[in-house]
Amino acid sequence: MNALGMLAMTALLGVPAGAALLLVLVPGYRLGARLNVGATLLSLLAALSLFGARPEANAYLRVDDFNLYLIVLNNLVSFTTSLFSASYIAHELESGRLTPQYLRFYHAMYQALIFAMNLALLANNIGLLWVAIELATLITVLMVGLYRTRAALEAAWKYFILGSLGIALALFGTILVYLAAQPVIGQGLPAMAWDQLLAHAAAFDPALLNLAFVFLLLGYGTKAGLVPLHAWLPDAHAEGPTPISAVLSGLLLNVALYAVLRFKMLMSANPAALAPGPLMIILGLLSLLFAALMLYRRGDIKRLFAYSSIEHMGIITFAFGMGGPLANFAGLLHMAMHSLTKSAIFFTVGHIAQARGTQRISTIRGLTTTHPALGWGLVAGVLAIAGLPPFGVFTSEFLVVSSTFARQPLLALLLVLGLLLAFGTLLWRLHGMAFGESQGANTPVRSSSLPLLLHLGLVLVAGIWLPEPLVRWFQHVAALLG
Amino acid sequence: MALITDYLVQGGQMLLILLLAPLLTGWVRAIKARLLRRRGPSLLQPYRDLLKLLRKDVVLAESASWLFRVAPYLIFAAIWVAAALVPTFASGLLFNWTADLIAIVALLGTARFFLALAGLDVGTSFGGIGASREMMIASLAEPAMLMMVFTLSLLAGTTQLSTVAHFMLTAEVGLRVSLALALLALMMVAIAENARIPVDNPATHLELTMVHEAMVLEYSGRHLALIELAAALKLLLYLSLLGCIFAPWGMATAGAGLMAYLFGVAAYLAKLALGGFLLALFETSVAKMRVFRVDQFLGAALMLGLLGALLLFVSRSL
Amino acid sequence: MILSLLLSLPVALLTVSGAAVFAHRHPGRSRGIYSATLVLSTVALCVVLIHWLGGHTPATLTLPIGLPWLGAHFRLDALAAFFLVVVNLGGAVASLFALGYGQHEPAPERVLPFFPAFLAGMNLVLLADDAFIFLFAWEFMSLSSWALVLAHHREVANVRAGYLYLVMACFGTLALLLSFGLLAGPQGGYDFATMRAAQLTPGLAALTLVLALLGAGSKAGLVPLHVWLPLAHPAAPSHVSALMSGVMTKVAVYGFIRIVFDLLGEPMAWWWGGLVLSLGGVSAVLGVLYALMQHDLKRLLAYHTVENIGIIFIGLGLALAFQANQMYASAALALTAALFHVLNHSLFKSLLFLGTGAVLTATGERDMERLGGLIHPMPWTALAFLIGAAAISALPPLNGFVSEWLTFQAILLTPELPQWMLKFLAPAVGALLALSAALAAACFVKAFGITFLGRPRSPAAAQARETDRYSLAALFILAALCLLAGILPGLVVDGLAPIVGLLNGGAHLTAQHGQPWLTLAPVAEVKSSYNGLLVLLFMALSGSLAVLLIHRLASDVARRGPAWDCGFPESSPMTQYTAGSFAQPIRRVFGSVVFQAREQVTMPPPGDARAARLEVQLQDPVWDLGYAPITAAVIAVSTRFNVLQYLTIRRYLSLVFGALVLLLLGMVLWR
Amino acid sequence: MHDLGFDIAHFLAGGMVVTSFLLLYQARLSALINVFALHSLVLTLAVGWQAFIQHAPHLYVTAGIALVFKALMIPTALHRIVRRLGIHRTLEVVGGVGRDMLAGAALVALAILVMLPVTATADPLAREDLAFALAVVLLGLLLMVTRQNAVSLVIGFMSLENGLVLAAAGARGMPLAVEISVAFSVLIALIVIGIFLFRIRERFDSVDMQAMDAFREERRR
Repeated sequence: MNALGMLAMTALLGVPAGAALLLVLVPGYRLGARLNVGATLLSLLAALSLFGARPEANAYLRVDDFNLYLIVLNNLVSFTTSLFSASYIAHELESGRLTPQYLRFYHAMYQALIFAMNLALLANNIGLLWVAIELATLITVLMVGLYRTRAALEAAWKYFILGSLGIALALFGTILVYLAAQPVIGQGLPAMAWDQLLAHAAAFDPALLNLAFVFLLLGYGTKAGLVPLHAWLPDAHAEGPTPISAVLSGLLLNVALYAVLRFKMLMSANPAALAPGPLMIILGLLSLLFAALMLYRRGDIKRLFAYSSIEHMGIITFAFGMGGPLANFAGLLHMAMHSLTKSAIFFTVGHIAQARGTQRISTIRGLTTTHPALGWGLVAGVLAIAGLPPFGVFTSEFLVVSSTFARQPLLALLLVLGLLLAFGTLLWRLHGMAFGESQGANTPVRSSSLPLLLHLGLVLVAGIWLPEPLVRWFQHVAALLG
Repeated sequence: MALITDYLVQGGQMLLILLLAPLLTGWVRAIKARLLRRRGPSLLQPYRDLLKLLRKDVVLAESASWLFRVAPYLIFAAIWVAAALVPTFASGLLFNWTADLIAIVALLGTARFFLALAGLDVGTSFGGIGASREMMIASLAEPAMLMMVFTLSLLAGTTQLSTVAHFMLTAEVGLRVSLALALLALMMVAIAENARIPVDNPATHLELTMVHEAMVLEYSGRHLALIELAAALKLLLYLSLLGCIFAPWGMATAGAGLMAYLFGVAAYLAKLALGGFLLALFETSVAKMRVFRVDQFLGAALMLGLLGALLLFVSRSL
Repeated sequence: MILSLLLSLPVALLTVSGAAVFAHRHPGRSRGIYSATLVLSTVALCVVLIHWLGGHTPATLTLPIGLPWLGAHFRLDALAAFFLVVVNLGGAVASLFALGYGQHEPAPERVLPFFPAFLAGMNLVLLADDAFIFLFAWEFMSLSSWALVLAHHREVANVRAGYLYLVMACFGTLALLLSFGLLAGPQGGYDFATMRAAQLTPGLAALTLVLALLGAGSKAGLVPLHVWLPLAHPAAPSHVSALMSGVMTKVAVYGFIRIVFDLLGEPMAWWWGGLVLSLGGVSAVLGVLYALMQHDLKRLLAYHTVENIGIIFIGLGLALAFQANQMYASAALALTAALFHVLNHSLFKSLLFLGTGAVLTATGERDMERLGGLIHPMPWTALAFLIGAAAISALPPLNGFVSEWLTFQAILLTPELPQWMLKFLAPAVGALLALSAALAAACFVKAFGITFLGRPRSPAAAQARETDRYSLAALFILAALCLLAGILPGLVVDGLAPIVGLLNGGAHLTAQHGQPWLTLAPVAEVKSSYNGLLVLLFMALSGSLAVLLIHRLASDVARRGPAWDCGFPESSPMTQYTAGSFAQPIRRVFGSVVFQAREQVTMPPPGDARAARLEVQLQDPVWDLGYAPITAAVIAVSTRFNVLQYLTIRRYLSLVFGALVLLLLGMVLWR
Repeated sequence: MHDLGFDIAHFLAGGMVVTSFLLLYQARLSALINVFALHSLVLTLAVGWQAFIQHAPHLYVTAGIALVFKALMIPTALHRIVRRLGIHRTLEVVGGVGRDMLAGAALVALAILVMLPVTATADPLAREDLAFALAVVLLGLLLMVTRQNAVSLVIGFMSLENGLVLAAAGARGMPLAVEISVAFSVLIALIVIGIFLFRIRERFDSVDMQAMDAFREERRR
C-alpha cells in the first residue's frame, strides 16, 4: 500500500516535471497539447490513487487530510484546464495572437506550474513550501506576459513586483517560524517540518510566532489576493491567456491560502499566541466588501471575474477567521467549490471572448441565443458562484452566514452586505451578457464542453450530497484549524 | 307553525320594501316639488313610470353584450336581497343572520360593480364617465361606511343588525359623540351612494357632472325599470338602515305577534316619511358640488367615521 | 410512506425538466411536458387531500443528502399539507391551461425545462424540515422562476425585471438565512425540531421576526419590498405568472408562518403584531393604488398581488397581536382569515392571470388601451374572468368576500387588546382594508370593463377568437372553486381548523359544519354571521323571479339599434373611456399625494390638426425614497473606490507597505 | 570570544542598516547601484561572520553567492542597463530625502520594538540580528515605495532580499536548502527583471513606472 502511495506521490511531482522538460523539446502545438492533456491526466490518476493508499510522511513530503483533497482538486482542475486549453489555444493560433514557439514555452510552463503547485501542496517543509510557491509565482508571471501586448507586460510586471514582495515577506515569516521552532525542536530539517511543528507548536515562543504570522499572512495573502495586497490579481487575470486565468483563480489562490492556513494551525495550537482570527476576519471582510464594490465599474469580463475571485477569497478567509467547526468546514468546502466554479467560468469566458472577439462586457449581448452552450454555461457558473442552489457554494455560504450570525451578528451583517453587493453587480452583468438581443461579431467557436460540464456537475453534486470521507477529513481539519 | 309564520313575516318584509320603494321616491319628489313651490307629480307617479317602462320594448345598442342584459337583473337581485336583510319593522327575522352589516355593504358593492360594468359595456364616453366617477365615489364611501360599522360594532359588540337594533333600544347606550359622528358619516355616505344632491343629481341628464344617470344612459324598457326600481330600493335601504340603527324605536322583536308587527310597520312608515322629508329638505337647500369636490366630502365622512371609532376607544379607556 | 410518495413527485418533476432539456427539438414536447406536470400535480393534490382528510398525523423522513451531519429532513404536517394543496392545485390548473396556451409559446425551450422545476421547488419548500433544505428549495424555486421570467428575454424590460427579481430573491434568502442562523444558534441546530425547542432571548427573537419579515416579505411582495414583483410576474408566460402570483407568493407566506408562528413560538412583544399589521395595511392600499394606475393588464394583476398579500399579512399581524396577549380564540379567527385568504387569492389570482393569458393568445396584447370588446368573441373567457374579478373585489357571494369579512371580524375583536397602540392601529388598518377593498372593485371594473367591454380599440382586439378548450377548462375549474369556497366557507374554515390549532396552541374556531344552512359564524351568531349560500340562493331566486315575471307579464322584446350616447352615436372606438381616463378621478384623489402625479396637457394651437396629448407622470415613492438612493450610493461609492484600479505600482506597493507597518504597529501596541 | 563574535555580528548587521540608509539617501541612479554593491558586500561579510561563529560552512556558500552575484554581477549589469537606457543621470525622489530618512528611522525603531517582546530564551544573536534584518527589509520596502524608476525599484527589492538573507544566516542551523533557494530566486528574479527591462525598453520609451501605469485599459471609465 505504502509503496503505491510513494509511487503516486513521486508521480505527482515527476510527471509534470518530466512533461515540462519533454514539452520544451516537442515542436508542433497539437502534439504539445495532447501531451499536456496526457500528463495532467496521469497526474490526476496519481492523485486519485492517493485516496486508496496514503503514503507515510517523510521529511520533505506528506499527504494528510488537509492537502489530500486539494491535491486531487489541483490535478483535476489542471486536467480539465488542459482540455480547455487545447481548444482555446487552437483558436489563438488561428487568430494569430500566439505563435508556435510561444506555445511550446506555454505548454512547458503549464506543466512546470503544476509541478510547483503539487510540490507546494505536498511539501512537509515550510521551506519547500516557500520555494514551490515562489516557483509558481515566477512561472505565472511569465505566462501572464505571454501575449506580449503592452497591457499584458504591464500586468505581468505588476504581478511580478507585488508577487516577489509577497514572497519576500513570506520568507521572512518562514525564517521566524524556524527561529521559533529551533529552540524546541532543535536545529536542522525537523524544525521546518509540518508534523514536527504542529506537534510542538504549544512550546514555541509566542512573540516570534505572532510576528511570523503577520509576515506569512501578508506574504501568502498577497498571493491569495487579499485586499489591500490584491492589486496584481485583476490585471494578471485579465491580460494573460484564459487557461492561466482559470488556473490562477482556481488553483494558485487556493495554494496560497492553504499555506496561510497551515500556519494558522500552528497559531491555534499555541495558546499563548495571538488569535489569528480577528486579523483574518478583517482582511476577509475588507477583501469581500472592496471587491464587491469594485465589481460595479468593471468593463472587462475577465477582470470582473478576477474581482469576484478576490471576493471569494475574502469569504474564505473570513470563514477561517471566524473559526469553529461550522465556519472552518464551510471555508474548506468553499475553497473547493470556488476553485471548480471559477475555473469553469473562465472556461466559458475564454470561449466567449474568442467568439465575440472582445472582452468588453458592454459589447457582449444575448449569448444564450447565439451560443446556447456557452451562454447557459456562463449563467450556471455565475449563479453557482453567486451562491445559489443547487450548487455547492450555497452550502458553504449557508454555513458561514448562519453560523456567524449566531455568534457575531454585526460581522455577519457586513458579510451579507458584501455578498449582496457582489450579487447585485455580477447578476447585472450576467443579465446583460446572457440575455437580450445579440449584437456584435459572432464567430462560432469549437469549444469542448466536457471541462465545463464536469466542473459544474461536481459543484452540483456537492450542493446536494457530500461524500462521507470528504466530510470526515474536513471535520478533522476544521478541528485542527480551531 | 312558528316556522311558517317566520317565513311569512320574512316574505312579507321583502314584498313590503319592494312595494314601498317607489312610493318613497315619489314622496321625496313630491316634497321637493312642494318645497320649490311646484305642484309636482302624484305620489304614485314612480309606479306608473315603472309599469310603463316594463311594457316597452328594449332597444339594445349594437355593441351591447350579454353582460348588459344580465346586469339589471343582477343589480336588482343584489339590492333587493340587501334591502331585505335590513330589519325594517321587526328585528330578528328568520334570515336576518344570513348577512351582517358588512355583508350588506358588500352586496351593495356587488350591485355597483355590475352597474359600472354595464356603463362601460356599450363603449360610449358617457358610460365611461359615469362608471369611473361612480367607482371613485364608492372607493371613499365604502370605507366610510365600514368605519361607521366599526363604531357600531365597538359599541354593540356585533355587526348583526338585529342585535344592534336591540342594543340601541336599551338605555345603557346613552348619548355618545361617537354615535353622532357615525350618524353623520352614514348620512353623508347615504347621500353619496344614492346619487343625491350635492354629490349627484338624480333628476338630470346631459350634464357632464352626472354620475349615476350617465351609467344607465343606454338602458331602456324593462332593464331601465329594474335599475330604477333598484335605485329606489337602495334609497329605502339606507333610510331603513338609519332607522334601524339610530332610531330603532317601535321595532317589533321576532315572533312578537301580529299587533306588534303592525305597530312596527306603522313606526317604520313614519320613519321613512320623516327621512324622506329631511332628505328632500336637505336637497333643496344645498347646491350640487363639482365632481372633484366629492372626494373632500367623502373624505370628511371617512374621517368622521374613523374619528368616531377612535373616540370610542378614548371614552372607553378613560 | 406518504412522504416518500410526495417526495418522489418533485423528483419526477425534475426528471421531466431534464427530459425537457433533452427533447428540445421534439414537436410534441410541449404537450407531453405539460401533461406530465398536470398528472404529477394532480397526484400530489390527491395524495395530500387524502392525507389531510384522513387524520393528518405528521409524517417525517430523513434522507442522507444535504448537510452531511444533518441529513435532509422532511415533514408533512397540517400547515404544509394546506399549502401543498394550494401549490399543487395551482400547478395542476396552470398545467392544464398550458396544454393549450403552451402551443403559442414562441420560445418553448426557455419555458419547458423550468416549469416542472419550478413546481418541484415549491413542493420541496413546503416539505422541508430543516433550514438547509428549506433555503435550498426556496432559492431553487426563485431560480427556476427567474429563468421563466427571462423566457422572453429579448424585451429589454424583461431582462431588467429578471435582474431585479433575482437580486431581491437573494436579498430575501439572505435575510431568511440570517433568521435561521439565529434560530439555529452557534451550534448549528438546523433542523426545525431543534429550532422549535430552542429558547431565544426577546431581543434575538424580535430580530428573527424582522428578518423573517424581510425574507418572506420580499418574496411575497410586501411593501416596500415589492418593487420587483410587478415587473417580474408579468414578464413570465401567463401560466407561470399565475403560478408566481397565485402560488409562489403563498409559499412565501408559508415561510413567514413557519418561522414566526411555528419555529419562533409565542410572540414575545405586542409590537410584533403591530409591525406586521401596519406593513400589511400599507401594502394593501399602496398595492391597489399602484394597480389602478396601470394599463398593462398583467402588471395590474401583479400589483393586486401586493394588495392581497397585504390583506393576508393584516390577518397574520392580528393573530400575532392576539397571541401576544394570550387571546387565542381571537387569534384563531385572525389566522383563519389569513389562511382562507391565502387559498382564495391563489384561486382568483391564478384565474385572472390565466384569463389574461387567454387574452394575450387571442390578441397578442396585454395593454388595455389596445383591447376592448373581447366579451363578444370570447364570451366564456370573459365570464370566467368576470367571476375572478368579482371574487378579488371581495363581492359576495364569492370567496374573496368571505376572507375579507373574516379579517374584518378579527379587526372588530381588537378593542379587547390591552395595548393602546394596537387599539389605535387596528381601526386605522381596518380603514385601510376597507379602502383597499373598495379601490380593488374600482380597479377591476376598469380591468374587466376596458378589456372585455366596450368596442375594440385595435384591429388585434377586433379579430380575437375564443381560446382553446384546455384553457377554458382551467379557467372554469378555478371559477367554480371561487364560487364554491364563497358559498361553502364553513367547510373551508373547518378544514383550516387543524392548521390554526397547530399554530395557535391548540385553539381554533368552533366547528362550522354544525351551523344551520352552513352559515359562517366564527365567534357567535349574535355577533356576526354570513351565509354565502343563502345570499346566492336569494339572489338567484329574486333575479330569476324578476326575469320570469317580467318576461311573462310585461315584455320580452329586444331590438338592436345604434348606441344612444346622449345623441352622439357612431363615434369612433377611440372616443371610449380608456384605462387611463377611467383611473383619472382616483388618480386625482390619491395620486397627487401618493405618486406625486403630474398631468401635462399639450394642446395644439387652433387650426393645427395634430392630436392633443395628455401625459401623466407618476413617481413611485417607494422607489424614490428607498431604492434609488441605495443604488445611487452604491454607484457613488464604487466610483470613488474605482480609483484604486488605476494606481501606479508604487502606490500599490505603498498599500502593502502600509498594511505591514500597520500590522507591526498593532503588534507592538497589542502587547 | 563569544562576546566578540556577538559584537562583530552586531556591528555588521548594523552596518547593513546604515547602508540601507545610504541607499535611501542616494539621488542618482549610478550612485544607488554602487551603494547597493556596498550593501551586498556588507551582507557578504555579515554572512561570512555568521558562518564562522556558527561553524556552519554552508553559510560561506551563501556569502559567496552574495558577493559574486549581488555585489559584483548585478551592479555591473545594472550599470550597463542604466547606461544603455540613458537614464544614469536622473533619479527623481518622491517627497524629499529628509522625509525618507525620518521615515526610515521610525521604521528601524519599529523593527526593534517589534522584536523586543521575543522572550530571552531565544538566541540573543538571532534576536538582535533579526531586528536589524527586519529593519533592512522595511527600509528596502521604503525605497521601493519612494522611488519612481524601475531600476531603483529593483534595487530596493534586492536590498530587501539582502535583509532576508541576513535573517536566514542569523537563524542557527537553518538548512542549506533555503539559502540556495534564496540565491536561486534572486538569480531567476534578475533574469526575469532583465527580460522585462529589455522588453519594457523595447515597447516603452522610458522605464518610469508612471509612464507604464498611464497605459491601462478602462482608464476613462
